Amino acid sequence: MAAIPKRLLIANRGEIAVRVARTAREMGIEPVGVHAADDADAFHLSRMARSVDLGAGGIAETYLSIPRLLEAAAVMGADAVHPGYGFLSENADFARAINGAGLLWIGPSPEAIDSMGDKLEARRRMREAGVPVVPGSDAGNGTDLLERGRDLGFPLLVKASAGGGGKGMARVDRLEDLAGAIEQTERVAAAAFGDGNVYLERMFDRARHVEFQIFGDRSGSVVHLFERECSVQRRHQKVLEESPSAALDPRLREAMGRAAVEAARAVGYVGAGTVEFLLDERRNFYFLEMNTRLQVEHPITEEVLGLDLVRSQIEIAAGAPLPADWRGGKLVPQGHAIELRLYAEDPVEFLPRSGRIRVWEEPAGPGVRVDAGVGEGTRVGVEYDPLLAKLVVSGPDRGAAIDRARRALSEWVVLGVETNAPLLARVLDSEEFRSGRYTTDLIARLPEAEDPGVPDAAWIAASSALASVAPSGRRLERAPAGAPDPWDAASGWRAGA
Amino acid sequence: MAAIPKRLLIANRGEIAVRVARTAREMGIEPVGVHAADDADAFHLSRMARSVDLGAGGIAETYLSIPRLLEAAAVMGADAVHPGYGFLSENADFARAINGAGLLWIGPSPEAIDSMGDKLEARRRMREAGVPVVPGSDAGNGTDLLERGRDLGFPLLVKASAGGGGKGMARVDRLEDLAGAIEQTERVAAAAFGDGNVYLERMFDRARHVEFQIFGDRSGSVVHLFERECSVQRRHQKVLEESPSAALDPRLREAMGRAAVEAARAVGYVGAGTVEFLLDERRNFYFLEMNTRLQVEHPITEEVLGLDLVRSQIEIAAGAPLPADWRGGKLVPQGHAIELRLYAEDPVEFLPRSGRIRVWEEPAGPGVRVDAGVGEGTRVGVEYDPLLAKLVVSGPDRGAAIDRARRALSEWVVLGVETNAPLLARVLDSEEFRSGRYTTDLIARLPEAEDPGVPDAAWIAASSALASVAPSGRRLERAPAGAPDPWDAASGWRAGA
Amino acid sequence: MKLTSGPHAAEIVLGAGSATVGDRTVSFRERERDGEIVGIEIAGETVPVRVLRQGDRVSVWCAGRTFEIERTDERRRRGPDHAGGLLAPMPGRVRRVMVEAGDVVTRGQILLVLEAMKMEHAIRSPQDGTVVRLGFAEGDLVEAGAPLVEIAAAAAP
Amino acid sequence: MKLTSGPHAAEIVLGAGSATVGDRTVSFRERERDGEIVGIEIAGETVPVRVLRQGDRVSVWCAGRTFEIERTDERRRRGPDHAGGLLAPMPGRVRRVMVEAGDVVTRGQILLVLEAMKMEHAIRSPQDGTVVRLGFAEGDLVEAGAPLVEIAAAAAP
Repeated sequence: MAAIPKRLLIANRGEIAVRVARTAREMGIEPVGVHAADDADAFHLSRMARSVDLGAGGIAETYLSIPRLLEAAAVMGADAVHPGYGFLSENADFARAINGAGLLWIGPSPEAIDSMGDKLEARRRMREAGVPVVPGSDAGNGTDLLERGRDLGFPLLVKASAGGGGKGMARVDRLEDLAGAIEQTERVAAAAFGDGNVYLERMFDRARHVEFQIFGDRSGSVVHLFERECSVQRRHQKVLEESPSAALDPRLREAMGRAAVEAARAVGYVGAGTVEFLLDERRNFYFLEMNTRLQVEHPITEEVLGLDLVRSQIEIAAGAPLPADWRGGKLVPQGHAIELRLYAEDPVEFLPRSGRIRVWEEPAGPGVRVDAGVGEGTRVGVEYDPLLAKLVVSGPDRGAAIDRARRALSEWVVLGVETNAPLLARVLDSEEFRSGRYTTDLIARLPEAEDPGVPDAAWIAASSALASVAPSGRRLERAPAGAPDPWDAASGWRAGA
Repeated sequence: MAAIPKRLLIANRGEIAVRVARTAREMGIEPVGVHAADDADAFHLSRMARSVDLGAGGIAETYLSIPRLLEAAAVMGADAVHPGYGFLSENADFARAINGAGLLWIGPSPEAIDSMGDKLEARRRMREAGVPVVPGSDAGNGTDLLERGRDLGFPLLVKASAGGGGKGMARVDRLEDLAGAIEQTERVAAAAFGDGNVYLERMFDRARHVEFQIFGDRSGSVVHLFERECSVQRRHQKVLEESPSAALDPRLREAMGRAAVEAARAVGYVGAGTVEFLLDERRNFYFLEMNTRLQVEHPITEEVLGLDLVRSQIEIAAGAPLPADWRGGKLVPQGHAIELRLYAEDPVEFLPRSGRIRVWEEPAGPGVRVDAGVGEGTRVGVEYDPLLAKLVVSGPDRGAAIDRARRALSEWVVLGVETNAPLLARVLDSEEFRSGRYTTDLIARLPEAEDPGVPDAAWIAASSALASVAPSGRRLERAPAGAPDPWDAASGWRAGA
Repeated sequence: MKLTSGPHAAEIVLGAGSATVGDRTVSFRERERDGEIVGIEIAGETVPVRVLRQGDRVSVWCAGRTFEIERTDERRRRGPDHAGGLLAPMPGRVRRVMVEAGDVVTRGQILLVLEAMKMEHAIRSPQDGTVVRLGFAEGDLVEAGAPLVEIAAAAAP
Repeated sequence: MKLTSGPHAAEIVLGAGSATVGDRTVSFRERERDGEIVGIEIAGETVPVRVLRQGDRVSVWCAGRTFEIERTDERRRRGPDHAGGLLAPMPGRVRRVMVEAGDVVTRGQILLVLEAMKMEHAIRSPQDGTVVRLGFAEGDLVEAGAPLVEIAAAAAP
């Protein structure tokens, strides 16, 4: 086993950079960070030992720049790199560059990333391994695909081979629209991914997305760490996840878990990965895609199993075998966990919001974990992921976890930037979610939120704030760049007296 | 089973009031609070639906005033009262008054409180029930006690029968000092508790304090929920607790657990209670006292068992039986949990500190729970308990939990009031604590803290803050009472321009 | 004053120790912590709130929800405090600043250029007057509603 | 300036883009968030900090610890900003206030009475002068080091 690294460069920002830094510190590894020149006030810096400036420019020139990240790792003396999720986490070239520089890459092999990044290649590999895939086509020209589409039936999806995560796909409901959708998706895919290959997949209107966490080690052992239910989505983006899934019984869980392990084994997978399945109304499941990185929603797995997946990623990257107690049915999920994603967005139009968070008070207490990428004073820009924080609750059973999520959500004070908290509350309050019997169209089917009106206390507080003309009541300012000495003649104390 | 209450008056303040309110909300119960007139800005109000003013005066006229609390319950329309810990939580008269007013008392019967509140009575009851007690005396006059002291040997403790929790006791090392100590403790006890009875107990210099959580229901069933190791103390005040205890093996755990259940059964105990034992170097254990309320350190039990003890308190008070899965060995603690108590205190002299918390940023992330009674802007006064918050960490094993505690502690930003964080860090960093082999004298035996000096960044930050004379850089003030309209002619914007 | 929050509106009159909300009058008191409103006591019971004011808009956390409340009465539309204020129409980045404090400007003159949604937007003076203050420098990110430039009108203030 | 933190002391000189700590000079830059210092960049690497200044004392969270740092150079002892300031010697409650702003006081005159540790402590004027400002009213709780009364000296400031 290679040595555990001493200094870990975290090539990311936001909550995942903070998340990884925390585990690094617990392992005695120094977490060092990066930031774009105009992102030096970002929250994630506060959890790093030190951070270095990647220079000016947009995302492409900073968080997505392999040369600049390599330089940062060299400058900081890092001996390992964790990519987080998003950005370069599923970029095989980055993995190769890190390995090539003699640093430890905390992720799967470049080959595994490549074979799962190409969706058609992944489908082929899965079929060979005996893992069921969504009925669909191979790549083909327009005529072949039209033929195949007629056979598959509608609705179906036209998908870019290089796409993924809800990007590069189009829904088609009628044969007449198929040719146009194919052409358009090819054009978009060629422009966005540099690969115009598309294929068809049958579409399930009322299905679930259930994924399995898997881990492989260098000896070729692969295990799964149970499932995450990810069907609460809006526009193909996950909003809330839970574990266990109310849709699985022990038999189905075992079958899907076995398929997930086969999928990972088929590509010689080492490290943490996630196999996403579609589960239809008749409880058939199909391989959708494999994510070759840590998922946003990994904490719910940590909560029900009492594990730290980032620690395991680092240990396994350093050559450790899978822990002995992960095998032979010794791992048993305890209780229930739910993750809620808090996004900066307009609660009516669902568009990303920017602004500055002026008041930020996180929920806390029993069964509540918050993984946040922002704090008071943080500027939220439209240039980055609008995910502000994840609220992860656990309880002895699903009902207790839902009640806890509702309680925690009501404690969360975020002023200055609007969030999707009202949507999260509507999900938790809905009969359909509470019943456990829901599919990916849950949010579209939610009843209108009940509107209890504005409490008198809120009207009065607003009115009182608006009526005020007095200067701030604070005698001592917190801001060092702004703390006037109360006895200083130049300060506001006398000026205001 | 009586109905679950609809509105719960929480007759307390600080972190425990917040803690209880959280569970109430999760159960669909409205939490309502109280505050002293000059404590209206206290943090706990922010977690209540509404709070009522108990009027002017010190603690005796407010949080300890039974008539005022009864009136508050009536005004708010509460149908149940939770006393928290401290204040009136172990006051049988308060329990009687609440019951007498037709409200549900979330606690044990007044009789159980009384019999455990009188330490001599408790010792007698325990001996009858076959529970070993610390070798010592009954009550007696000076001559009897001197005689008995000679037999017991030194060091020993002179204890007030009405005392408890480290109060009303004196250590005696030599026979010549015994008479004086007896007289003095009698005098102090008569003044402080209105009961001058004292007795003697043998004292163990190198012992552990290990307590067991117990629960009883109205049918007479009693179970224990395993132990909490409470030996990290300073001046008989707990500083850090953990579960499981590294000192117990399965056999000893079972024997102590059985004794704890017998102790509770002997007084017909209903609800949550804690039986404290002293464990000597030869692994003999002795009953010390029983606390007839929720303990400060209850969260570590919640973490290792995945339970909510406040919820269970309320359900059992409403007449529910003990949950079926609490019996027959079905409850198995998972992993390890540690609680660290953050006190406002001078880190050198250990005296309580007052002041205003200007910056408060809690640790978070995996395995971290914070139960806080303060937030940014909170005034910390010497008139109340200096406990600011409890950091509760959990991990798969003791080592992981300690590493996590150390990480979380280093994230905690508290500026404006000094805390005991340096002491907590010294405990976590000490070889003796890490070994698990420690006794109640751990803190006295800690090596001096290593002093790594002041980092350049800290010197420069301080210097930069001191050099600044500019007004606050904030364009928009958060304080509503202080938010000048930036375009208002009367505001600081123009005045400063 | 008249306040609006989504589909809700109310007329609020604050008196000494009492407040009228629509046609109800209640006794009330502000509860402050370190200069910030943290509670509103109504009829002897304190309800926790958190409040952020930004110009004529107030965000209030109350009873587990957040309310965006705006002042919508006459004062807002013709009050002196907004006559010369030019607010950012959307979040974006200040690309160019064409004037300095003290400059005399004419109505319609471009004061600065804001980049938002990948496009440049010219911010023009709504009136003849003098630049009193610039809220941001080139390169700064601004939020929607942020005061960009203050103009003192050439005529009556 | 000269700074002290527990047993440690350092002489710090801040320049434009560089800082001298004792005999080491490093390039540095302040990193601010919303007007507060949140990082100190030294030689290209930003170290996170949180800072609270209260008069001549600064609390700094840095590298997982909190440092209480005090300015201890000459400016402090004879600077104009502290000449007339009377700080609370310990936390307590203001029991009685015997003077008002504008009152002429003489050295040794009792200005107010502070109750702390169950005892009353008289706070006396350190000099002849005029009361410029009272920091607290009767009944207020004060923290150790809080400015209680500001006195303008009768002679030279």
